[in-house]
Amino acid sequence: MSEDTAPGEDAITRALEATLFAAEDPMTPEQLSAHLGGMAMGDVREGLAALADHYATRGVHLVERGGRWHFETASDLAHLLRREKEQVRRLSRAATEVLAIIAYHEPVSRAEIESIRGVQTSAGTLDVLLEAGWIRLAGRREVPGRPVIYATTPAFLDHFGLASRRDLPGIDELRAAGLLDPVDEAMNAAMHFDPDEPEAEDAD
Amino acid sequence: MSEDTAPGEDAITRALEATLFAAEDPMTPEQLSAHLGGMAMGDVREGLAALADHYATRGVHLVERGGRWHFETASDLAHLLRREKEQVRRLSRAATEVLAIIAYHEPVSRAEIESIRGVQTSAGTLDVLLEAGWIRLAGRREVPGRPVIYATTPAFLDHFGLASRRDLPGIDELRAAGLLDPVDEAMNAAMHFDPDEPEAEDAD
Amino acid sequence: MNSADEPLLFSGAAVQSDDALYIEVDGWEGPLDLLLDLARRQKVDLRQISILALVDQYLGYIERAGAMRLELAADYLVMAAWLAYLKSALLLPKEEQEDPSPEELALRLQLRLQRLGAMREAAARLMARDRVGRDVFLRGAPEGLRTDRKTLYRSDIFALIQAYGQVKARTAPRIYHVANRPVMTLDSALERVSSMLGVTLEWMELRDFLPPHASPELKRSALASSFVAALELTKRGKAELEQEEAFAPLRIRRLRDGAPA
Repeated sequence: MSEDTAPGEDAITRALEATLFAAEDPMTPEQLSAHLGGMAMGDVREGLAALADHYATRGVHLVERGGRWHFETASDLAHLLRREKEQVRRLSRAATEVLAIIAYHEPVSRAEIESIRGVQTSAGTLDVLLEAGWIRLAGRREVPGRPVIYATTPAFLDHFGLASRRDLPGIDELRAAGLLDPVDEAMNAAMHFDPDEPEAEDAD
Repeated sequence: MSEDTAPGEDAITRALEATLFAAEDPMTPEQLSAHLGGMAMGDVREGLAALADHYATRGVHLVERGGRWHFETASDLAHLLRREKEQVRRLSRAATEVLAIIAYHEPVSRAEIESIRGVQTSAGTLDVLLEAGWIRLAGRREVPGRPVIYATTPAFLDHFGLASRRDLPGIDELRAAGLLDPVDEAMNAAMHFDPDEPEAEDAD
Repeated sequence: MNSADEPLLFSGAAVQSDDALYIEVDGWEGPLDLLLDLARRQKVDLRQISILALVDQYLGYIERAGAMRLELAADYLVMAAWLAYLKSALLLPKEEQEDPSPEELALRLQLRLQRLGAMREAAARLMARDRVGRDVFLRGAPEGLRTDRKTLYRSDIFALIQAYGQVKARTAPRIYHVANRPVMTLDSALERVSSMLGVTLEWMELRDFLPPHASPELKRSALASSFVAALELTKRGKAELEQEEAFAPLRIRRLRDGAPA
């Protein structure tokens, strides 16, 4: 950022900076605007961009996660801060896998999770993720039995430092490789002789 | 702050910045040094001075209080931490009635208000009027039970554009304005036995 | 096989906790998990994996576990049986194959392994990200934002005096006017009909008994009262009534004292 627009002298960025520093939770531009007495959304966005730019090289960064903004320490300083601050819950392998499946496939039912993992999912596993605030019930799938479906939350994006689900590691490659499609769909695509879809191989 | 020692590029200030940001309590330079793997005290002090300098014009300041350092909202922006949001609401019908009775009859007790209104008055209604600043407690009536009596305030006169309570229209003026007509007069007019309307039965 | 000397709880169906989910034999989570691990040991892309080699490894593993008298979970055994079937089908000549073909079954297994493998990798990458509270930290002691809501009430003088007017109107003593309606009582009708009947012995129409210059309202009342009076006189044996048909004029005449007609 150029020195002639130093945000330190700018009332808008100062207000945004103070508000986000003081906030206990990440804030959307809309929340910021409302808190700052209806600051114009354009000003909020510009101010956020200027601030994020200013902090990019500092020990504290301003980041956007799922549309909400917050300050956090620079990740390259983790080693300095981690010492007394191991606050992260350790997830079981099952919970880790279930979380990944939900994140990459959402919304997804328990049966769909189980069909990928090949084992039953204990209720406790989903509970742990629900309790952590990383997944939520996202309604029901309109199929027989109307199973509950799960999706991730903004807190999930926050925790894993994702601006959005599009930032999930490797999600584009997985999608391109068809690895996020159900097995049945992949079978149809792979077995070129599917009688119902004579054009299937052209679709590849 | 001189540009050639930009703290953003300085490992020491970045570490101090992140540590103080994440700290739950203000920290002494000694604590910072210990936390940062025995960073030289001179470096800590210099770094703190540089940081304080950098933040001096921003929305957040790095300040020392009793030998301990912490970030806090710039004092000129303290109002952002606790915002007052004003919400304008129209006075409810019940509250308007009670206010009118107080204005016309002050000072009056709650029992008197109720006997004039013909319905019970909830404590909440009087609270609303007290909160609005339009009525006040005007002592107690020297009768058994010594009930609290209410009267209007100057703010009441202000809000309603009255120079004094004498400006309130009298009963005769209200009657002339049709404001004392029974609400259900229209119903009577529609009734068939009205002696002034002998033709009414033809309407059957 | 770290805990061969203690009985292992292998129940594919009984899944109470994450621990129970773990298959204790080297910590696999179910037969698919074991298969994935074996496949990974082939050190080739899961898309190139030899299902036949994989099946052999799995069956070999289950056999070894059996030899060590390890109790195997039912789902491991079910998978073993299914894989044994798949293997034999894959080895059979093509023309004897049933539907679905073993190739199809093998492909399905391969696709499942790919998906599980992909998710396991994704999970690992996810967990390796800079995580809040582990790699990056939020402000330790944020001041917190507070919004105090304050209600400002609004009203106006018209609303005020209108409300007062309505209170007064609602609670003011009310005077009700009861209209003095012109009626002919039954008593006066009886008297009137009796006296008029006394004049003649001829049939008379009931309508002729009505007061000639009465208002329409009084006429209706008089008609009703006179009708009831006529019935009453008939009942007392002082008169008789006659009507030729429904809604025809009702006629009445006096009975000679006590004598039936």
